Amino acid sequence: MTVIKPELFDSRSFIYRKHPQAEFAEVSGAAQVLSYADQSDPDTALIDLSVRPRFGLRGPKAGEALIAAGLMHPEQPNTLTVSDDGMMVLRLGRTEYWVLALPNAAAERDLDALQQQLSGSGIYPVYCHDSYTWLALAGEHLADIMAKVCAVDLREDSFAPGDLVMTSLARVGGIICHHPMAGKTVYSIFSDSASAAYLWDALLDAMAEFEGAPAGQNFLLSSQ
Amino acid sequence: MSSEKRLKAPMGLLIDREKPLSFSFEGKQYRGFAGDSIASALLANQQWLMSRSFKYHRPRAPLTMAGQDANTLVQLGGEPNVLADREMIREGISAEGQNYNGTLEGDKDAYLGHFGRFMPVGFYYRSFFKPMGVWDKWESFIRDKAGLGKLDLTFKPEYYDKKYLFTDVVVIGSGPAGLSAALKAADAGAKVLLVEEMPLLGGALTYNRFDIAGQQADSLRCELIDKVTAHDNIEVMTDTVCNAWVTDNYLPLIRGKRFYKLRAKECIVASGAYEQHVVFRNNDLPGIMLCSAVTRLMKLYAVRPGSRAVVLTGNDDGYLTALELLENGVEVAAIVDLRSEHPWPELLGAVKQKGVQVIQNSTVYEALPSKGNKHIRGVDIRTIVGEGEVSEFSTTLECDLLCMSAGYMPAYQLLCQAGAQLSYNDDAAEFTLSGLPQGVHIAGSVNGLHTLEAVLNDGANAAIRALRRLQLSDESEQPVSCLAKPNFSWPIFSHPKGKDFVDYDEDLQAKDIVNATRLGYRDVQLVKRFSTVGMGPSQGRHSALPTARLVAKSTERTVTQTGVTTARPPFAPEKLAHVAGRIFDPRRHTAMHHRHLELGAKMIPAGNWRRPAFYGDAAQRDRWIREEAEHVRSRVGLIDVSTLGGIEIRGADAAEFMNRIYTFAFLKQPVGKTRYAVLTNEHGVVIDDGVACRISEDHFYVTATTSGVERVYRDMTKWNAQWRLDVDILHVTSAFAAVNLAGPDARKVLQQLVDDVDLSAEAFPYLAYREGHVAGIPARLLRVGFVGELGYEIHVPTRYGEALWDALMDAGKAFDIRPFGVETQRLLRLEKGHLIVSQDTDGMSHPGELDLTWAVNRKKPFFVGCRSVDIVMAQPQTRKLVGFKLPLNSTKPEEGHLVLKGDKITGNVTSCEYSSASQAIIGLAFADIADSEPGSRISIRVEGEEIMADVVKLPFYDPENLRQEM
Amino acid sequence: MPFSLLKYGLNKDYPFEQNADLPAPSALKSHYDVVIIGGGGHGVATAYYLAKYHGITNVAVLEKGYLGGGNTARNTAVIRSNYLTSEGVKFYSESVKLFQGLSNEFDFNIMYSRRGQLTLAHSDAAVRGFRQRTEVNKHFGGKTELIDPQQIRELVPTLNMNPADQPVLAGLWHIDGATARHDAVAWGYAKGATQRGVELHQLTEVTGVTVEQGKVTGVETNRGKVSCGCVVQAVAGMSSVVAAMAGIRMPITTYPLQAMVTQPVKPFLDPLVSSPALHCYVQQTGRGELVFGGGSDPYPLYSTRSTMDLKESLLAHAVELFPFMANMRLMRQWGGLTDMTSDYSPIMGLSPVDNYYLDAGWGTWGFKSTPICGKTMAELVATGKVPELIEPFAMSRFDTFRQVNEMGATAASH
Amino acid sequence: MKIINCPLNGPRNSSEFVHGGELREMPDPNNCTDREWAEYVFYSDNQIGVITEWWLHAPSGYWFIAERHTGSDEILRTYDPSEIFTKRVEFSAKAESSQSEEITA
Ligand SMILES: Cc1cc2nc3c(=O)[nH]c(=O)nc-3n(C[C@H](O)[C@H](O)[C@H](O)COP(=O)(O)OP(=O)(O)OC[C@H]3O[C@@H](n4cnc5c(N)ncnc54)[C@H](O)[C@@H]3O)c2cc1C
Ligand SMILES: NC(=O)c1ccc[n+]([C@@H]2O[C@H](COP(=O)([O-])OP(=O)(O)OC[C@H]3O[C@@H](n4cnc5c(N)ncnc54)[C@H](O)[C@@H]3O)[C@@H](O)[C@H]2O)c1
Ligand SMILES: Cc1cc2nc3c(=O)[nH]c(=O)nc-3n(C[C@H](O)[C@H](O)[C@H](O)COP(=O)(O)O)c2cc1C
Ligand SMILES: [Zn+2]
Repeated sequence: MTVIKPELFDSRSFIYRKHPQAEFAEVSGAAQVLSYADQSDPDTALIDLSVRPRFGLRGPKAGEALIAAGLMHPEQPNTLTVSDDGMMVLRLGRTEYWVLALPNAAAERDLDALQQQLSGSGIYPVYCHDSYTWLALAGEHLADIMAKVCAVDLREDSFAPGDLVMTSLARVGGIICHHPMAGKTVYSIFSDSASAAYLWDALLDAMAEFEGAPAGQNFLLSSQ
Repeated sequence: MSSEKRLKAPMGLLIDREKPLSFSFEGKQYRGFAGDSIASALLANQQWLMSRSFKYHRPRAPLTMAGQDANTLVQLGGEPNVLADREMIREGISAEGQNYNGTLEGDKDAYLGHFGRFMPVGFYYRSFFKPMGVWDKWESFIRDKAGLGKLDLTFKPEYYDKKYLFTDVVVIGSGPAGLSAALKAADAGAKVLLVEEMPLLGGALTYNRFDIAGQQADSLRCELIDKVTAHDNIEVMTDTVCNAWVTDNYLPLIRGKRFYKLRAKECIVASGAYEQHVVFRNNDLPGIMLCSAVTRLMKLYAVRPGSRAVVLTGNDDGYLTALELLENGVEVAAIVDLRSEHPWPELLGAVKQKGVQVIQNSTVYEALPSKGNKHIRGVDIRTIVGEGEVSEFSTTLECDLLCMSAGYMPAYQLLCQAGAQLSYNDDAAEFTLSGLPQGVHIAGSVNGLHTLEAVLNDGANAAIRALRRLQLSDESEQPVSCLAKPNFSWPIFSHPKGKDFVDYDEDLQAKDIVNATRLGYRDVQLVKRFSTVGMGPSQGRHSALPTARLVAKSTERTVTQTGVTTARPPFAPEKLAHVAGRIFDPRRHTAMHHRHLELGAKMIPAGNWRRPAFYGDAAQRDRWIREEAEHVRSRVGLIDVSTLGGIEIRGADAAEFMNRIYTFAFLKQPVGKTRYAVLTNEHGVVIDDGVACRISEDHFYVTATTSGVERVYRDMTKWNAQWRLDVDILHVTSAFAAVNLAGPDARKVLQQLVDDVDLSAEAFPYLAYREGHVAGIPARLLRVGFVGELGYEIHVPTRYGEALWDALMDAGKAFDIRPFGVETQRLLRLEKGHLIVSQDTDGMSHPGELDLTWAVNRKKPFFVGCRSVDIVMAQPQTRKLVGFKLPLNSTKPEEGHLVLKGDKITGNVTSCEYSSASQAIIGLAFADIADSEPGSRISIRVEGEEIMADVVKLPFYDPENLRQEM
Repeated sequence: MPFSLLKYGLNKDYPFEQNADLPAPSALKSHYDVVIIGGGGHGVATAYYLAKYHGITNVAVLEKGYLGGGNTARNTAVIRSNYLTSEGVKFYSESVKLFQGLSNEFDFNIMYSRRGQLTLAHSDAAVRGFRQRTEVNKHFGGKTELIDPQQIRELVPTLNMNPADQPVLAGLWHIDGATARHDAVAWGYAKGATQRGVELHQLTEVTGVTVEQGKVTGVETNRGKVSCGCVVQAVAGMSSVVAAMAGIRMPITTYPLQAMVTQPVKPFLDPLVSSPALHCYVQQTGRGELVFGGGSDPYPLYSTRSTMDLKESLLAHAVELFPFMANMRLMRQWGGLTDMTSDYSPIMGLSPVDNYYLDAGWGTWGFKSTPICGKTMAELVATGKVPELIEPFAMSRFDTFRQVNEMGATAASH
Repeated sequence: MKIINCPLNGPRNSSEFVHGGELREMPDPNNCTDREWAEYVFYSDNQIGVITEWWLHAPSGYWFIAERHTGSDEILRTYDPSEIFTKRVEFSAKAESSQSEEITA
């Protein structure tokens, strides 16, 4: 059995070098961190989900197309839905949607095929797999941690599960989504892929006082 | 002396007697307790002198014991201007006095005090400049005397950071008003944040005496604090200063090494009031303090402030202070009461019963100093015979402590920053605040209330106002009334010999203020600026009121008309470390970033990006650039161009949109073709350029410059918010990693990795666009000619960027492929005569000056800037960007050198490099229009030398463009 | 000790009221030959030169607040002439020359202090621009050099040469760079002007301008109407508002500009240091405070409130440039209203209304021009002819798209 | 710091927004005078009062319109540009109008 390493694949996380000690698994042609070796779960984890499958679409017909494809469709701008089989749909503004496979997504949901299906006039692809990094901040103290890099009130009262904000964090633009998983609070963060390394470090710095640490996607699957 | 001297508990609320600490001041060791401030620990050890004053180098000691004056600014290691009465001692710290020459005790510059009369207000303006030129010599002498503490220039910043906070209601100040407001608001269900500058909740309740028996403060404090700390809806932040009020209740809170930025829905300011001093001669001597400072010393730190005191007061609080002193074993020689009317009879009875002499309608006219002005040794007391006037007859009393209270000034700063106005109430002789914006509420003594009951009710009222706005209550406010009048209307007793300080920070005496007005500086703002009153570290906390009174009187106006100067942030001086915080400087890296580092690239900034300038050490820059360029010309090179901006335009109106945004015509651009695209702004100035690929009828992919793309994208989306064309505009810079594979062998390299695109010149000609796979990676391929060789720009989804680089470097091995950097690219494009927008253009360059008219379609109905281009092009042109050439052995002009025609500057060099391809120095420059034809000569001034260069036709290299079209 | 101090020290009656710098308030007359709107440095300087060189003294300077209380009170007092365009350099160089003699001319020390100004380049683009400015300056006799990192280190040893990971590549060393007591400049001019008979009316706000047949004939104020032969408008941030009273629309937008000052410390920094890329400049005053300035506010506004975001970003960069300054304490922050043109050059000269002269568009850089602007504006008023030095700055340049572009030489250096 | 109420994203700190200038009506570029065009390009009312202006919420790339008082900085209203720009804008052809021939380069 070969050990899975990011450089085995052409498609790589923007920050794969940040995980020298991690254990990986192949996820749609790239290496996804499963867990950090020799580490018990921290209270708060930062997880690199950059290689996880996703695509975006927008345009006047994008919403209808999603409904036609039978995907759960967020009714309100700047909200998200999560389906039982681990598909997350973000609605960014009025006419842009992202479809993402969460770590617990039914393994065989083929996003490429879905993306093909969701095309046509009035629908334009958004390259969110490449222009955005996907990080998940999960566990405890999330609002406190985010308050060190972001000016939006992300406490539970004002930022409920299913909410999404487009804002700036640590002075880069980003999207923050609230979607609990396995009984944990999870904030998925999407930000400029070119700034991924910078943001990773900035978040780790913000987490330090709460003893937060990097982890793999298994963190999101195991309930405590 | 040691610490057993301290008063017994419950005195000493802040100190922990179980934790003795030692520290040094001026090199001498002292002991104190955990919880002591530097000042309290020093005073406990009879060390009064802490600093020397700004101008006269007078000995200074604490005035307020609350960080509200500059007298206690000390040097703490490398850190200057630390408030000794706020900074807690820590084991082993060493502090020093400030602003002295020699030693603190024996300051050689203390003589400056004697020259006070030669340094009248504004004396700098009247001297040191005659005869002409002499100022230059005086200035350095004066400059040497400037400043207070010393900065450690080698200090390395520590880790400070920031955090945002949110709340329904913030209450600033935890005195009785604040505590009452917080409880009221929290009870109604609001989330409350209670912010207190001091380490302890309670405000005046922690140090002030409110009743004869001296019980009320403590019992009330305990009762309120118990409720507050037990309340689920109240969060408490002590040791936290709210340092400004900013629009929409945005409040910086400073605690420890963190700068919080609080957003509150409602803001209640219960900041209390500053006790005011009396102006008389030598009122700055060590041993002279405000009444509240003396009670703070005793109650908070258990320090007995002296052995024999005189209390100088304009209100009843002085009597209560006297009781507190007596109870703690300080003899009270007299209460000197400025008022002629009697105080509260029971209170008068209480002090008299203790044998204290009460002298009414009198003032201290002069404090008598011990040797060297080191401490007060007595007071000269006079009867008041008129406003600021005293009798000839004097009584002298010996004392080592003088406590004073002339009344209060509301702690107005935050409220004035919020837009409130101060006006003077003549009856009460005090300033009051009015005109608050919505969402800001005032409570307690800052609101001109002085009795405990009124203050508590006022706190509740402020909470009610806030709750109503939050729709958490519809209760109405209870009327409050307060008959106490703590302010004495004229506590200013000017002395012919001066040193009657109005402003301690700036050593300003009563006559300085008056003289400023007599010199014509009548407006209080001019008085401030001429005299510097209120401009020191404590920003007028104690000088504003006497100044307003003095100015009003001498200019025959009311105090309200006179007013006070603007209250500006910060509330209290704040460390730059706090405001700077943890610095976020986003960095952007391309997918190939680490490969560049591994290859030894010299990285340079390009906005937030870092790009390779060339590969190799900086010392041999020219060599690497030359080698890399020659390599591209003779073999094949690879450059990372991922930072290039990318925008996609899609939809039925995509071509129409392109046609309106760019100067060129785009309606008929064939699918599968690229086209140069120039952008002008509405002034007709060229601001960006790029390449537009038509991917399909209704799909364009355009590039923009690295630094320009953000603006181009914004402009595009803004225009379309108006035009409402059927297009979608997507910013895709980060979505694509891109390289330019260039050189005669480029096709051969690429051929090995591509099997779904025919790369032959016929099938994929110059300026064509194709899609396919490179090493299995989905790619957009553009045949471009920026560097003037056969070249392919390859754009792939970013996640594949590194693999693409690896594949090309690998496939290129056989052809000796070599990476090249942006500086090399700049040379290569210069050889081809391509301009770089912003390097070869400036804020005035229109297409005509740049020889870009070919890229402007002036027949189409519209493009952004079209009319402006028409207007400027219709005018006679004055300058033009030209190519010039010089022999290799000539002096090389640098970018920025001037092009001259006779005496006139006609232009400047914008690009210039050694070109081995042209065997010449080549460049671009703006030149006079008359000299812009090839064959003309232009004069370039290089380090004083004028060099004649030949204007040549562009490009310098491969004029037939054969190489890029291979 | 200078003799002048002895004089004060020994005299019991100092100050002598008849010797006041500024006269007591007086009534408004019904007519003046010249009304100057705005008692900032520019307004009083114009009045001063009218009286001094042209014998025109029936002049009123009308100031709605206090003397010099506009941007004159608020500016960071950077005086320099290292601009980019020939027009700019010629103009500002004249001003620097005048500044050097002002104290003695006024008999009032404006504390002109020639410290040199160092502007830092962190990019090749900046190096190119600085080289061009150096050359243009030298061409007109100015003292400016492009210096390398080693020379910068010698000049300001405390500077971090790699602030915010943006290495310092070169410096524009402007030896003529200077500073002065900004308020004193207004006071000196006002003193000189009023001594020559000019009237200065503070707390006098112009509320209307009377224009008859295309010609200005008077102004309305909160203290009544005044007729006049001509008007000079020198109101900085309020330029568009006052001009509108005369029916004139201007190519100006008003933005707040902020500055801040620390507590005083012992002097350690002589030159003025500026980093346009980091939007931060600093100087240490004669009193020992550090005065910081930076970029303009991001949107137009008529308010001098202070904002926190500007302070945060400016001081973050200050600490990058001089890390040890983390230990300094900020004492005060304030703002002024700047009248910005799109080419970062001023507007001086004629207007569409006869006898109504404009002195505006000074934006973030007009303190340094106070003397020369006053002098040339006075000449214009007195002679009716536009002096050559200010010809390029006519408002009409915008109608013909002939701007004088100083953008690159102005941002965050003032 | 000021709060700006973005019609799409709700109230946010002003630092998330980019000012886009006052709304100005463009004269017909092909038929106005040079002076009218210069007025449009360079001149501005710049008065104290309520102005209508563009703002961009940068993180979401959304342009909207605000009515703001330039004296008090109070924002009275924010709304989507479609309230004002209700239909597709067309530009009239130039006077000599010989429809554009492609230039090749
Ligand atoms: C923070 C800041 C820093 C700066 N730094 C520098 C610098 O370092 N170097 C530099 O050269 N420049 C600098 N400037 C710019 C410089 O301050 C100004 O350009 C210059 O002071 C303008 O002078 P002025 O006399 O024209 O205007 P002001 O001094 O503003 O005077 C105009 C006067 O007109 C009055 N007025 C307005 N309307 C009316 C009315 N209706 N009726 C009567 N009076 C009226 C105002 O009250 C004001 O007093 C800075 C500006 C600011 C705000
Ligand atoms: N202030 C005095 O010196 C003084 C002296 C004697 C009696 N009193 C009496 O005490 C009562 C005052 O009650 P009160 O509640 O109005 O005032 P207070 O003085 O008891 O409380 C004000 C509190 O606000 C805090 N504060 C002020 N500005 C702050 C800021 N920016 N950030 C954080 N904290 C800040 C202060 O540290 C103080 O603890 C009145 O009865 C008054 O007459 C006051
Ligand atoms: C160069 C300069 C230096 C200053 N130094 C100080 C100072 O030492 N102390 C101070 O309180 N204010 C200082 N100020 C700021 C003024 O007090 C004041 O804030 C500014 O003139 C704006 O006026 P305003 O705050 O009344 O609106 C200084 C201002 C300038 C322009
Ligand atoms: Zn002027």
